[in-house]
Amino acid sequence: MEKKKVGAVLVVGGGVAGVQASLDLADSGFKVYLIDQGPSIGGVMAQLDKTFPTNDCSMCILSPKLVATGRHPNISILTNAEITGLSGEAGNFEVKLRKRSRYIIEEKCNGCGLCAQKCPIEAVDMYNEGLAQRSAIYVDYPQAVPLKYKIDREKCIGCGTCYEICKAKAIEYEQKDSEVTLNVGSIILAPGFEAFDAKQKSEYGYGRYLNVVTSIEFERILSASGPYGGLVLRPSDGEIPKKIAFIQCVGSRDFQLGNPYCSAACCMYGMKEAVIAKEHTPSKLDATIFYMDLRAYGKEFDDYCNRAKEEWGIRFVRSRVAGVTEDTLTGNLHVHYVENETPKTEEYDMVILSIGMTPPKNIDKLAKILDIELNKYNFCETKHFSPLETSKQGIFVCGAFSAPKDIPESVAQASGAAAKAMSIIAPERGKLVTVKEYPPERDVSKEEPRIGVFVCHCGINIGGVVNVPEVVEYAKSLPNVAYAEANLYTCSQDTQKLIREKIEQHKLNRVVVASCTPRTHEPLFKETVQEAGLNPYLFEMTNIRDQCSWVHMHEPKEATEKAKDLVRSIVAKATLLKPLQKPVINVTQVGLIIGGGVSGMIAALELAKQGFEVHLVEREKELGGNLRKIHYLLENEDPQEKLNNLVRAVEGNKRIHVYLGAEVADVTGFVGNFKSKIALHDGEEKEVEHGIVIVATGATEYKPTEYLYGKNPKVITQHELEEKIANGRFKAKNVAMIQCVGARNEERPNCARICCGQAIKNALKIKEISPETEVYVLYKDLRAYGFKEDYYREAATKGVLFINYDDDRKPQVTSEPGKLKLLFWEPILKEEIELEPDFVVLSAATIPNPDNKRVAEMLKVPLTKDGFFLEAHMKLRPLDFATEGVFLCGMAHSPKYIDESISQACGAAARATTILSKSTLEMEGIVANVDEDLCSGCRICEYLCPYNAIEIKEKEGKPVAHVIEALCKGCGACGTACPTKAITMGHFTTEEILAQVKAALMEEATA
Amino acid sequence: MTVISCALEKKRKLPPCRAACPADVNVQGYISLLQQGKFKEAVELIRKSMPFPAICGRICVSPCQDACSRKNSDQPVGIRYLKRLAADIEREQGRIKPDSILKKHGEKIAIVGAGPAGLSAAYELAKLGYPVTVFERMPEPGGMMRYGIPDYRLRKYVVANEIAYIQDLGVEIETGVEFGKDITLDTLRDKGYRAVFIATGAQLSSKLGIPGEDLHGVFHAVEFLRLVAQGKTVDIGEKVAVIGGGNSAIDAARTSLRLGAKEVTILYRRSRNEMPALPHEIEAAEEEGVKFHFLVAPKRIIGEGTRVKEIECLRMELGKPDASGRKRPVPIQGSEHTYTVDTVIPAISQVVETSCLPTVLLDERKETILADSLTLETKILGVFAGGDIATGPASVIEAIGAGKRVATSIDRFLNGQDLHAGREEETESVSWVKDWEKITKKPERYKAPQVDVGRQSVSFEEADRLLSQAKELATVEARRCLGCGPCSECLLNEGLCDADKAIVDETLCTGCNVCAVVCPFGAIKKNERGVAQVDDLSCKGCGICSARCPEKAIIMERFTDDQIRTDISYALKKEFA
Amino acid sequence: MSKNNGFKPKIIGFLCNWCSYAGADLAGVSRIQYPPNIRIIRVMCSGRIDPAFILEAFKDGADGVLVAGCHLPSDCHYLTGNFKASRRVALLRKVLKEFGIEPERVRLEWVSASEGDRFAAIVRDMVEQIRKLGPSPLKNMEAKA
Amino acid sequence: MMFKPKIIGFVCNWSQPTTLNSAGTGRIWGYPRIRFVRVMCIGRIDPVAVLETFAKGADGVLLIGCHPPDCHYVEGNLQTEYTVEILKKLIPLAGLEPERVKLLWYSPSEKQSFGQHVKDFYEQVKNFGPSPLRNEQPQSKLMLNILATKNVASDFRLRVLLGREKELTEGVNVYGEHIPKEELDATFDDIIREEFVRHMFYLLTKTKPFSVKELAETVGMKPAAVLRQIVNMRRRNMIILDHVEGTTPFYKALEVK
Repeated sequence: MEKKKVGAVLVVGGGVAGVQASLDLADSGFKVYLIDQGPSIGGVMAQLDKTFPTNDCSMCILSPKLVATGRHPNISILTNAEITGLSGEAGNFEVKLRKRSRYIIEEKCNGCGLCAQKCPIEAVDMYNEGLAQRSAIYVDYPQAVPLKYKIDREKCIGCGTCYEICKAKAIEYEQKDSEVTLNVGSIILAPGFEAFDAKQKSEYGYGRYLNVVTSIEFERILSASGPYGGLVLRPSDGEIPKKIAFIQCVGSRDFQLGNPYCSAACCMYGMKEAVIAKEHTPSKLDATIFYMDLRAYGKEFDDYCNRAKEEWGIRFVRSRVAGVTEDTLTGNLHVHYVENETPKTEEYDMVILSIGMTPPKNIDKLAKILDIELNKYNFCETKHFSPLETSKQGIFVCGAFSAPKDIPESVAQASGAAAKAMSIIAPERGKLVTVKEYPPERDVSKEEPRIGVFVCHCGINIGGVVNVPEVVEYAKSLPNVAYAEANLYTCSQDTQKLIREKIEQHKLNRVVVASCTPRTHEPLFKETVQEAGLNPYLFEMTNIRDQCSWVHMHEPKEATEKAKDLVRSIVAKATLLKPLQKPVINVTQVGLIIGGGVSGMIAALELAKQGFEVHLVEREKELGGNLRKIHYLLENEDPQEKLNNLVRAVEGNKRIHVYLGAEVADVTGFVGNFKSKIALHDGEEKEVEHGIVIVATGATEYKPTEYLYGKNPKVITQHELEEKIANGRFKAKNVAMIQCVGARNEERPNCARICCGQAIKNALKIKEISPETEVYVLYKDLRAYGFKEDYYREAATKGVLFINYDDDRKPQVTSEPGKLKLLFWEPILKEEIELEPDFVVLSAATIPNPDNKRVAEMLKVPLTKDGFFLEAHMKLRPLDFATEGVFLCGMAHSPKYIDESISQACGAAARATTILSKSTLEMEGIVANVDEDLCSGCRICEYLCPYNAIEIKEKEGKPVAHVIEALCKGCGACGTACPTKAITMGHFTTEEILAQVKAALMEEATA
Repeated sequence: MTVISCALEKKRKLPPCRAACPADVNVQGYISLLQQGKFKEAVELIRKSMPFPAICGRICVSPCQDACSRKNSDQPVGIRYLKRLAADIEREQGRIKPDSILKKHGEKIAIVGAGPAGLSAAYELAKLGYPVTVFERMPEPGGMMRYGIPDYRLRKYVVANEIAYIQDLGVEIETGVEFGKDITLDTLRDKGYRAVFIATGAQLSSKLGIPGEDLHGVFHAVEFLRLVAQGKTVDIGEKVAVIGGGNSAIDAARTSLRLGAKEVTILYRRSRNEMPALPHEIEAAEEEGVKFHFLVAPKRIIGEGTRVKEIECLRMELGKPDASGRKRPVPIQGSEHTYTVDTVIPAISQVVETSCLPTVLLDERKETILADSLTLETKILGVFAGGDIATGPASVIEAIGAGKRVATSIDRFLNGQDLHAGREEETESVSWVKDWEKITKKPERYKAPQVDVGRQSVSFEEADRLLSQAKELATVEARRCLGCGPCSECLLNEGLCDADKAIVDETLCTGCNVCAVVCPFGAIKKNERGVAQVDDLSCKGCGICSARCPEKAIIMERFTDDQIRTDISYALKKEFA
Repeated sequence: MSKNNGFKPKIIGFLCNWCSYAGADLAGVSRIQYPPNIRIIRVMCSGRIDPAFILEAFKDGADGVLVAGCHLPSDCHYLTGNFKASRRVALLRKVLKEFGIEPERVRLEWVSASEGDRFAAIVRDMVEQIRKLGPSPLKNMEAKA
Repeated sequence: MMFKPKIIGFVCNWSQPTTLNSAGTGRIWGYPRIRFVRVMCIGRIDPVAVLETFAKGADGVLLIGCHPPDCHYVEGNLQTEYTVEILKKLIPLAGLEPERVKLLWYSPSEKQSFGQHVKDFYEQVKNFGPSPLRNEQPQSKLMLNILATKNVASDFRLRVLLGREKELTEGVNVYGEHIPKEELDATFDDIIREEFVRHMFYLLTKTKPFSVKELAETVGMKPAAVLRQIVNMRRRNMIILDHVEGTTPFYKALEVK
C-alpha cells in the first residue's frame, strides 16, 4: 500500500539557495524544515561585502530574506544539525538528524550580546576568516538569524561568567546533543561549497606570506563590518597597499590538483573586489588581475568588465602566474609570470588569490546516507535536461553543490528545486501549515486615543545607560497616554502575554513600544497587538537601543533626555494613527505563459503538476522554439528525443491549453486578476483570465553582417554548421571558427554566453566524424565555464587549435572567386597567418527576441539596454519582475544553456505558485489613497510610480487618479509629489510625520 | 546591664556560644579581642557581661564550650581557659580600677546572700547607680565560691580580688548578718530598703536517709567543704567513702586526700557517663588516686561505738530513664556488700534551708522560694529571689545570670515599668559555616600551662617569659574561633572594632557573581533583580569582594580605596630611616 | 569665548527604512559612539521626504536637517526613490537662501545598511558643522518678532 | 649615600606583627625601615592598589596575612596567594623584578622566623636597587608601562577569572571538569600579554594618533601583531581610525568620558 504523502519539505543548507527555496515552499503552503550545520543561516553570501554586477551591499539584500525566513510561520530552522539517517521514498521520507548542543536554550536567548561582551576567553573568528577574534560565546555576525548565541565548547574553560551575566537565564551548560526525526515529502540539497584551501597551491605562499590573502579573506577586509572597518590594509603592517594583484583560477582549471573544472564565479568576484578595493582606498591604488580567460559570461557582466577596465583602470594581464615570493624586509610580494613568452616579475604590496569552489566538506558521507550519486569531482551528479534532480527520486539539488555557480543561478535553481519538491506532494498543499486566527477587530474610531507605552530595559543594554523608570514616569505625563510600564525584555514571549492583558485591562486603543529596531521586531509586536483584537497599524515603535543607549553609552543623562524626546515624538504620531485594512484580492488560479520553447513548456508542465490550469501561447506553428535547431549536445543526451517527449507531455496534459501560431495581443489587470486577449492563428481572438504571467519568449540568433556572411556561401553560422553535420552534409578539410560575432562590441557589449559552448560542441563533433579535418577557433576569451572546461580541454587535446585575438587585430575574411581567405594575427608566433578554410563558421551571438519591446510595453515591464527583460533584482530576484505577478525565465532573461533555462523555468513556476497557491492575496496595508475631489488629474503621480500602481481613470467625466492597492508598495513618492496634496500615505501621513517632528523638537521644561 | 537593644528583627541572631551562656556573655567579642592580643580590652569586655572572669575561668561548667560549633570540625575552642588567662594576666599586671559610678538613684536595695547571684545582682545595680547593701551570714562574702569550692580549684585570693572590684563600685557588704535572725523583710523595709533580693543559695546537704547517718565520722559534703574553707580542722579518718557523683562529691574526695586520707572511694549509684561532675574534674580525681565504684548505693552505715566502721551497700542496675532523662537505678535484691571505711561523706545534693524564710514565699513543696524564672519576682511585692534558693542547686554561671536578670527587674520595679515587657526575646543560634568539610581542621588544641600565672616563685624574667608564652598560645587558641555570630554581636556595638561593611553600586554591577563566589561568609548574593546585594548582618567587612569585583562596583564603608591610597602615599612620603 | 558655547545643536534626521535606518542600527550594534543631538524619524523611502517637512522642522526649532537614503544608482528598495530625494533637496537648497537659512544646514547623504561607521561619522561631522553655524536663524527671528 | 629601599607592607588587622600606632602606619617590631598600611584583612588588597604603590615609587611591597588556617575571615589569606601570583606576572611588564612583591604568613608562634623572612626580603630589595619607577615623569615610557599594567589589572577579563581562580582550580568548572593549574596559568599569561599591549596602545594613542609602524617601534613588536591587536581593540571600542596620511592610517584612543 503506497504510503501517505507528507506536505513538508526538508531543505539541507541555510545559504542563499536554501533560504530562497524555503521561502518559495513556505509561501506556497508547505511546511519547511531548514537545517544548517552552523549556528545560523546565511552561508558564504553573509560574509561577502558587495555583490556584482550591481555592487549592492550583500548584507542589505540578504538580511531581509533571512529575517523573513526566521519569522515565517511555516519554516522551522534547525541549526547545528546534520543528517544521520534516511528511510522511506519520495513523498514520505523519514530523516534522522543529530542536533549538536548549543549550550544555550534557544527559546530564552534574545541575542542581547551581554555574555559575549563579558566573556574573558577569546577565540579565532572564522566568520572573519581568522583575521579577527571573537569571544568563546558568540554569534557569527550581528544580523545573524536566528540571533541566538552559541558556546564554542573547545575554547570555553567553563568559568560560568556568562550564566551569571545572562538576564534571560538562557545558558544551559548541561545541554546535550539531541536526535530529531523528521517526516517529509521531499528533500532539497543546498549545502553550497567549500572554498578551495589555498595552502595547497604552495607556490603562491598562502599561509607563509602574510600579505597573500584569499578572496573570501579580502571580502572581509573590504567589508565595513570587517576587521579593518572597510579600509583595505596589508595584514603584515596595516599599511594601505598601493599595488595589489589578483591571481585567478587558484584551485580551478588545475589538472594536477584534480580540480580541472572552472569555478564559474571567480573572474567576476575578482574584478568586483578590485573595483571595491579602489573605491574604499582614499590614496591611489593600482589593481592588476592575472587571468587565463576572463569569463564574464553573465547578464551585463561584460559591461562591468569594461567599466572595470576604463572607468576604474583595472589592469588585466592574460597569463598564468608561476609563483609568488616575498621580500621578507618589506613584506612586499614578487609575482613571477610569463607574458608573450617573456618571463616577468612585478612587485606588489598584496596578492589576492581568487580561490575556486570545491564540494562541501565530508559530502561523501552525506551522499552515502542519502544514497545519491556524485560526479567525478564529488559534486552532485545531474543531467543536462534535469539539472535539479539527483539520482534518487524525491531528492533535489540546487546551488553550488550541483556545480560551481554564481548567486543568481543558485537562487533561480533554488526556486526551481522548490517547484520540483512541491510537485511530488502537490495534493498535500496547506495540510501541515498553521493558518493564524485573529480575534475580531475592535472598532476604535469613536474612542478617544488611549495609548499604552512599553519601555524596554533589554537586560542592561538600554537600562544600563537610559534611566528607564524616569522615561516611564515621563511617558505617563504625556497627553493621551493611558498606561506606561517598563519591561526587562519587551520582546520575550511572556511580555507579549502581558501586553495583551494590559490592552484589555486599560482599554488601550494604540500601543507604543520603545525598545530596539523596528526592522526586526515590528512584525512581532504588530502580531501581538492584532491578537489583542486591535488593528495592527495602531502600533508604532521607537528605537532607544541601537540609536540611543548603544551609541551614547558614556552620556547617560543626554541618552535619557533623548529617549524621552523619542518617546514623546512617537506618542505624538501614535495619537494620529488610524486603523488600516490589508487589501485582500482574490486570485484566478490560472497561469499564462508567453512562449512555447523549452522554458515555456517546462514552466507549463510544472504549473500543471501543481494542479493549476495554464494557457501556453506560442507564436510559431509548433512548440520547441530554439530547441528545434539543437541536434546534439556536449553532454551525451539526445535533445531532439527530449524535445519530442516534452511536446508530447505538454500536448497530452489536459490542464495545459496550447495556442500555436498565436500571440498575446493585450494584457490588462494586475496580479491575481489579469485579463488577456490572445490573437489566434485563425484571426479569432480569445479572452482568458489568469493570475500570473510567465514571459518565456526566448531569443534568436544574430544574423551576422561581418566577415562576408551572406555574401559567400562558405561563411556559415554555428547553427547552419550543426544542420549540415546533423544531415551528414558536412565535408571539409579545414574549418575556421570565429567567436564573438555580434557580441562584445560597442553595439552589444555583453557576452552571448553560449557561443563558446556551441563552437566546442561542433569542433568535437567534427573531430569525431572526420578526425583529419583541421579546426581553428579564433576567440577573444574562451568562456567554457563550470564543467564545460572539460570539453574545452578535450577539444584542445584532439588537435583543435585555439588562437586568441583581440579587438584591435580582428581576423579578416576576404573572398576571391572560388576561394575564401582568412587572415589573422598569431600572438605566439607573432606573425600574420593566412588560411584558406573550406568553411568560416561564425559563432553568432544570441540576441533578444525582437518581439520583446511589444511584450514589455504590453506588460509594462522594463528592458535592459541590451534589449533583454530587466528583472526585479539581478542577484536575488532573477525570475521576478518589479511588477507583482509577472515572472520571466529562459533566454528572454538573457542567453543561457538549456539546463540553465530549465532551472529558470522550474524556478519561475515556483515563484508563480507562491501566488497561484492562494485563493486570496493579502497585500501590505501601507498604501497610497486618493481623495478624488482634490485630485486634478495632472498625471504626475502616474508618471512617478515605479510600480505602475496608480493610473488615471475617468470618473463622472473627470480624470481622477486611482490606486491599484495590490501593486502599491507604499513608498510615498506620489504622495510627496502631488501638487494638491490629494494623496495620503497610510501610516506615514503628512500630519503624523509633522507631529513627530514637532514633538521631537519640543523644549521640555523638565530638567 | 541592659539587654542590648539593637533593632534586630524579632529573632536575635547569636553565635552558639553566647546563645548557650545563661549570663549572655559576649564570648565571640572577647575571643576576637584575644585574637588581636588585646588582653586588657578583653577583660573589660567580659566585665561588661559579668563580674567574675577569673572565677568562671576556673570553675564554670562552660555550656558555651559545649555549644561551640567548632565541635563539628575538630574540638571546641578553649573558651573557659582563655577567660581565665585574660583575667589572671589582668590581675597580675594590676587590676583595672573601675571609675566610681555616681549614684543616680536614691532608692536603697538590700541583697541577702553574697553568693554569685547576690554579688552579680549587686554589681549590675551598682553600675546602674543604685546604693546596694549585701548582707552575708558567713564572715566572708562569696557564698559557694568561697565556701563550696575547694582551694585547689579556686584560690581564695582570686575570689577576694574579684569581689573587691565589686566593692570598688561602691557596694557595701555586711558580713555576719543572718537573714531571719538579725534582719527580716520587715526590718529591711523599715530601714528604707525599697527592694530586697534573697539569694542565700542552698546551704544544707541533702540527707541519705539511711541508718547510722548521724554516727561520728559522717560529714555531709557542704558542711565538710565549708569547714575546710573556714580553715577549721576536720578529723577525717584514713579510709573515706564519698557518696554521690556530682562536682561536690569530687571536691569532697580530693579535699579528703589533701587532708591526709589514705584511701578515698567514690560510691555512685549510676554508671560513669551519668556522673554530673565535669569530665576534667573526674580525670583529675582519678589521677590523684581516688577509687570509683559504680552502680552502688548505701543501705546502712555500721558504726563501732559512735565511730563509723563500715558501710553496707546494694548493687544497682539501670532501668528506664527518669524525669531528668537519666536512667533510674534499681537495687538488686540481696546484693548487700560492705566497705570498711572510717569516714562517710554524703554528697548527693543540696537543699534550701527554709526555716528562716517567710513561708508565704515558698513553693507548694516548701523546698525553694517560688520566683518567676524571668523577672525573679516572688509573691511579696518588692521581694525578689534567685540563684540556688529559687532553682535548687545549680551552677555558678546560672546564679550570675539570675543576678543579671533581677537587676533589670529591680531597676524596672523601682521605676514603675512593666517587668515583663520585651524580655521574652527569642534568640536564634546561627553560624555562617555551611560546609564543615571545607573548614581546615586544627585538631590539637593548644594546651597552655595550667599553672597559675604569677604565683609561682619564679624570677621576674621567668614570669615575663611564661606570661608572653601564655599570651602567644592564647592568641593561637583564640584563632581557632570561627566568629559564627553576626558582627554586630561581637565588637561593633561595643565600639571596640572598626569593622567594615560592603556597599554595592547597583548601576555598575553586571551580575557576574564573583563576589558571591569569593565571599567566605555567603554575605553577598544576587537578588531577584540580578544585582549583588549585601546582607548587613552576616557581612564581616573583610573586603575580599571589593578587591575581587571585576567591575569595581563594591566599595567598603571604612577602608575605602581612597583611604588605602592616602595611607600608601602617607607611608611613602615619610622619610625612610 | 566662542559665541556658541553651551549651544546644543538640535538635528532632525529623516532616514529611509531600508538602508540608512539599517546603517544607523549597525552603528548601534557596533557600539560606535556619536553625539546625541540627532532625533531620527523613520520613513519608508527617502522619496517620501517632502521639502515641506524640512521647512516645518526648521520652523519647529531644528538647527539642522539630515536627509538620508540608499546609495545611487540601484540600492533603493523602491528603485528610484533616492533620485527623487536628491532632486527635491537640491531644489530646496536654492529656496532656503530666501528664508535666510544657510543651505549647509540641510545635508543629503547616502548610507548603506553596512555603513555603521559612516553614519556615525556623518552625525559627528554634521553636529560640528551646525555648532560652527550656531543656532538656526529662525530662532532669533522668532525671538525678535 | 647608602641606598635605603622604600618598602610598603600591607598588614591585616588580626595578624599583629607590628606595633601599629594610631595612624595605622607604624613599624614592624624591630624593622623601622618598612612602613605599614593596615587593612581589616589582607584579602582586601586589590592587585591594582599594589601596582599603584609601585607607580608611586615603592621599591618593594610586602603583604602580610595570618598563617593559614588562622585567618579571622577564613579565606582572606588564601585569596591573597592568587593576588600575589598574578602580581608576579604583572610587575615584570613594568620592568620590576617579580621578587619585589612578597606574601608572608605571620603566626604568633613563629615570630622569629617571620622576622627573618622580613629581613631577607629587605635585603633582597636592597640588592635589586631602587625601583626604575622612582621619580619618573608622568609621560615617561616606564610610567606608561606601569599605567598599562594597572589598566590590565582593572580589566574585567582578568579580574573575573582571577575572582574565580580559587574555585576553578580547587573545584570543577561548570562542565564538571577539573582545570589543571598550568592551563589556567597559560590562559592568564595570554590575557595579560594581549591586554597589556592593548592598554599600552590605548594610553599611547590617547596622547596623539599613532600609525601601526610607530606603535610597533615604540612597543617593539612586529607590525602584523600590532595590527591584530588593533583589530581586537576596534571590536572592544577602545580605538578608532583618526585619519589617513598617504597610505598610512593613524589610530586614536576612543576615550571613555
